[in-house]
Amino acid sequence: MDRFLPLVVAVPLLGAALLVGAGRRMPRIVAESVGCLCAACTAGLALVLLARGTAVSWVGGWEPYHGHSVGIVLVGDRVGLGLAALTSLLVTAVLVYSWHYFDEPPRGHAGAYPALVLLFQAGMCGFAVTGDLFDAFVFFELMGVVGYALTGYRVEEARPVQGALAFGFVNSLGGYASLLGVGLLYARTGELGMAQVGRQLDAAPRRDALVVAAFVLVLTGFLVKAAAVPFHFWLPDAHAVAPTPVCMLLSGVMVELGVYGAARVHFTVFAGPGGVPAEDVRRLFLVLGVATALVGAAMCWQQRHVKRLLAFSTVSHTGLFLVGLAAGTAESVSGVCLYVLGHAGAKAALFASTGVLLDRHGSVDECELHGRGRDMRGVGVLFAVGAFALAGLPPFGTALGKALAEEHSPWLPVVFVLVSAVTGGAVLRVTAHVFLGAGQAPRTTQPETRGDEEPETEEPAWRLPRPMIAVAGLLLAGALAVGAVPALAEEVGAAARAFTDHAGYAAVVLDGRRGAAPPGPAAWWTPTGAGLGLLSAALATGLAALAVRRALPTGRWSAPLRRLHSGHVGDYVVWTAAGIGLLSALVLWPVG
Amino acid sequence: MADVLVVLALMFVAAAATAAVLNRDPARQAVVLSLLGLGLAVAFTVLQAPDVGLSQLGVGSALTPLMILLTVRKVRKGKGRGRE
Amino acid sequence: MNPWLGGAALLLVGGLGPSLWAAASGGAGRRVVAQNMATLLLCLVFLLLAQGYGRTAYVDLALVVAVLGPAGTLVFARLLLDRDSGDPPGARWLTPVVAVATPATVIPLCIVTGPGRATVKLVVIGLLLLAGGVATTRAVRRG
Amino acid sequence: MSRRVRMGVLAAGLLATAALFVTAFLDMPHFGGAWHPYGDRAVQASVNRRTANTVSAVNFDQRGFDTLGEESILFASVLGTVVLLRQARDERTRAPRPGPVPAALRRYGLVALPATLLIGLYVIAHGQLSPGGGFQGGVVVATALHLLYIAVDYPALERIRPLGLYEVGDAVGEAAYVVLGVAGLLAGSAYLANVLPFGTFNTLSSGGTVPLLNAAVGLEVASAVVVLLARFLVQALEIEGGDGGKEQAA
Amino acid sequence: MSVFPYAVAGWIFLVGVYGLATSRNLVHAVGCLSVAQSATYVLLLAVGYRRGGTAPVFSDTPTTASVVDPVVQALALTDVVVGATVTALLLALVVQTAKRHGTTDPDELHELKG
Repeated sequence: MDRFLPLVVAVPLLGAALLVGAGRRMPRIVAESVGCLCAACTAGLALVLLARGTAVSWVGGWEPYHGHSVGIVLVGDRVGLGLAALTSLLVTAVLVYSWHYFDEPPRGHAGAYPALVLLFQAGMCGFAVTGDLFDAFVFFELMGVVGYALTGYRVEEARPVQGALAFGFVNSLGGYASLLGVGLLYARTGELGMAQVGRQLDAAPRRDALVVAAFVLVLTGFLVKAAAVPFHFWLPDAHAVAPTPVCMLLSGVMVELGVYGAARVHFTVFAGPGGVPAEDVRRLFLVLGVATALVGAAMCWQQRHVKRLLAFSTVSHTGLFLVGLAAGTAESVSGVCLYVLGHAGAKAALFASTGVLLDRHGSVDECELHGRGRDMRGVGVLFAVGAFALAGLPPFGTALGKALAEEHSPWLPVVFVLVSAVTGGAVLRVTAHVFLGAGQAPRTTQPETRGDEEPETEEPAWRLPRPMIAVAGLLLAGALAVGAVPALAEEVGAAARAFTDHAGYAAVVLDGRRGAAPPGPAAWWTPTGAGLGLLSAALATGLAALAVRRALPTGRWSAPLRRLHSGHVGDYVVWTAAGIGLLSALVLWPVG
Repeated sequence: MADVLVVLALMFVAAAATAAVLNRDPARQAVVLSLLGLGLAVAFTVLQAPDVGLSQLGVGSALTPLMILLTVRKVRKGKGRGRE
Repeated sequence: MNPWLGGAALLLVGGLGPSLWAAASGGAGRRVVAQNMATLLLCLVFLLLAQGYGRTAYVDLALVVAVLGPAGTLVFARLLLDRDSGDPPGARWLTPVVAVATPATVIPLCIVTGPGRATVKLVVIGLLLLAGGVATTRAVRRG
Repeated sequence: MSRRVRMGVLAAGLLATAALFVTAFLDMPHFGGAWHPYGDRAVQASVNRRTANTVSAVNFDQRGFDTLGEESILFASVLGTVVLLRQARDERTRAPRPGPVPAALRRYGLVALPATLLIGLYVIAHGQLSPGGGFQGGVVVATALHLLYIAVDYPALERIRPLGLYEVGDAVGEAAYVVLGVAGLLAGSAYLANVLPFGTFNTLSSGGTVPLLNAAVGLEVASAVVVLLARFLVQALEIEGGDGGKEQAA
Repeated sequence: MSVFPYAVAGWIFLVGVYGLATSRNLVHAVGCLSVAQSATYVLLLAVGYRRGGTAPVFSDTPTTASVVDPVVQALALTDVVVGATVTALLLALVVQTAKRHGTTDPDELHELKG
């Protein structure tokens, strides 16, 4: 059964090839059905494999001989396969959501959009299950290339192409930095598989500048994808302008895959005695994570363009993921996994609801839409529930995840509560303004991105599009289930224990050792965690209420920060270069 | 002797890369980029990688310049009309 | 010390180096001429390297340059050169250089290789190079 | 950011990166060293499977999954370019005028085209023996067709370029690669396993599935590059208008 | 000599980043990105070089010959393809940017701020 693992990449690729090859003769409905079918089949396959436990597949049948192989290994451990399954489910949801979404497909290419989404799926699944550093780079680039094209999909408008360009430049540069790092590792270890590289590093531990440089460079690419400060600038530009269904994928899984890549490489390659000391990694993730969370939250609160607001909330939650990773314990990692699952559901649902707004009113601007959503009760409820999910109201998966991730340090809950409250509060504020017509229409004078977007859909819909709303509802239900099903949390706990086991990973991959996952305490709700979740939800409500009554100081304090988000590709590249320097400084920081 | 060739080829590549960045006009930069591609092909060959050299030649000698120049042409045409 | 590799190094320094300089400065015409010169010399460099390393397989590189090099120059000639800006500087040297350098490289190589398929390949490359050189010179000077 | 701040941050970032590079490079194994464990294993495996060009063996057999990803990137970027450079609603096409081309140049183009085409096919076919392969040869083949544009004229290129066919070729090449991989699964082995007889060393049919995968890549690359360049050519030579949004805004 | 090729790779990357950051024309920026990428080819091939080795292609040489590392060559080959495709896609985006914004100067793109 393990040998079917590569099919999670091959099936979507085949579907995409079919859609392009036969796209000219294919009616739109057939093309969209084929897309959904391929995505759903892949999701099914991933789930079946996931149920069986860890799958290791040497592509081409190049099984290792004395621990050495010339082939590429795909490792579907529970975290990797879980992400592949999440990706596939979300892709299926997105394809259903965007049924007849765009007004006209490119002439003669009815299948182009579903084909691109399937390629995106293949890239993400491949990245999630690969156990080889160079192969990870290849799928990283596949994700990137499709991401740029999907972001710029609406070429008739000015903003999408600009956002896609920023996305393209920064991500490609990050990818090349990663590849340089892979080259350094290859020079030192003579291997490319993650498990093999890790073993070689440990065989003769030499914690020198080469290892540090490789770590920093490899991480640069993944952190660019994960939009960690100061690599995050491209994200709001791309997410604000990409078609809404694409945003669901970008924010829901692609960014998280960047975090996954960083964590995967850290645990499999650098966590041993020959890698980078744990306290250095901890410092790196902690500083970067806190900075990302705070910058994202501050920027999120200031937005009136709803998609951009959601994009910045993704940045800030990514920061929290990184903070969760910093501890490096199985428990905190299982918290991050649950958090990612819950966040994917909540964020995708919020984007989906925003898409309904855009479909109806041709705008995603909080000020313009003031009170115009009064007749869309259902969407308003979805928005509010999504906001509470972001804020971490128990029993959403986000709340359980945060509770598990924040427990390893006394002051971290402050950051978690604050960031959750601000990002959730911003969405609640939008809900109150748009769907309740509360307060007065807000006005600002700062230079900023307004939300006067062109509608993306066929024609202004007079009846609420049922499939779109159903998808949003289902996604929220999923986010709720993550925090409400004890069996899932147990499984995630086991997955995280295997994920953080540096030597165990190499043993599974190279020695074919398939022991049961090491037993550990089952992670579940604690009174503190639930209490903090309730607290941040209450704070979010309070913040939103204050904002609606204009009882908060104006956003002048944030002007310098906002000016840094200049939309200028050159600036973003400058920050990327500075970020490489920052990462090296954080890793090499003299302790004590 | 082999090392001398490697050094020469890599020096050529470094010089071409620098020149490609410093030539700010995209059409003229395309010429330098094409020379960078040729230089890389030589460097790959002296590093005993003719396979990579061949693909660099295929991409760098005609394909990339053609794409860049067509882009420049389209972009200039658009600008010219904008001014009218 | 291998004279073939020495020749390649010489061509690299004395031929491709100045071409880079010319291609990176000055007007469009001068740059295209330099690019053309560089591709022609590059083909010879590959032939010399193949001989110097004793690897006939490397001759394929020269074969590909012999057709793609002129194609690249024609791209520049078509899309970069101004039609009425006259003869670019240095263009009149193109044909003589090709006419002298190609036989000067190919003929000794043929002699060393001896009759056989490899020699036929060398002759084909030489002919393609000459034809390409003449055609690109025409294209560059058509103004 | 103001220009000065930008240059300052850039200088700091570049200096730090340079320092990182320098310290790392000083710890690298010396250039040209003899220790290449993976490379030695790859050579051994390639010879065992009778593929003379080890690089092709690595590309299509040992690390064939990378190449699957690589071809998918190419496939995706061609599809992306087709989508991005589509004719927008506010644009119209215009038939391009053929430009004057000297007769000598035209003759060269007509001679060089078949020669280049042959060389490209030769490079594809000998991928598992001598330097070259599907990608390199595919690019040469596609460039050969475009000699018609650069040496003759654009309408001549359009006549031999039924784009739909090339788009299908692109998809068929990609699909063939994926399906050849599945064949390994069906034969009871792993995905992309080399399940065909390996043949005789240094002949055209050696290497098992390597020549087949190579041919699939050649087909895909040649078609993909033609489609890619076609989008750019159509944009540069045929499509007009398209700043409608800008004009309305002004 | 033992680090010179690596240093060249580092230099190319830095020069490419510099050009990308200071570029005033998006087409030029795409060119600079491909320059930065060349660094990865040079580094990979330099890492795989073996002094006295020849190309790992045995059509015209005995299989006992000392050869350089074929794996990095396969990686570089993949990398070249990636570079070309990314260039194409970014150029397509530049074409559309020029159409919709009427400029290719990143300093004049004002749509996404704050």
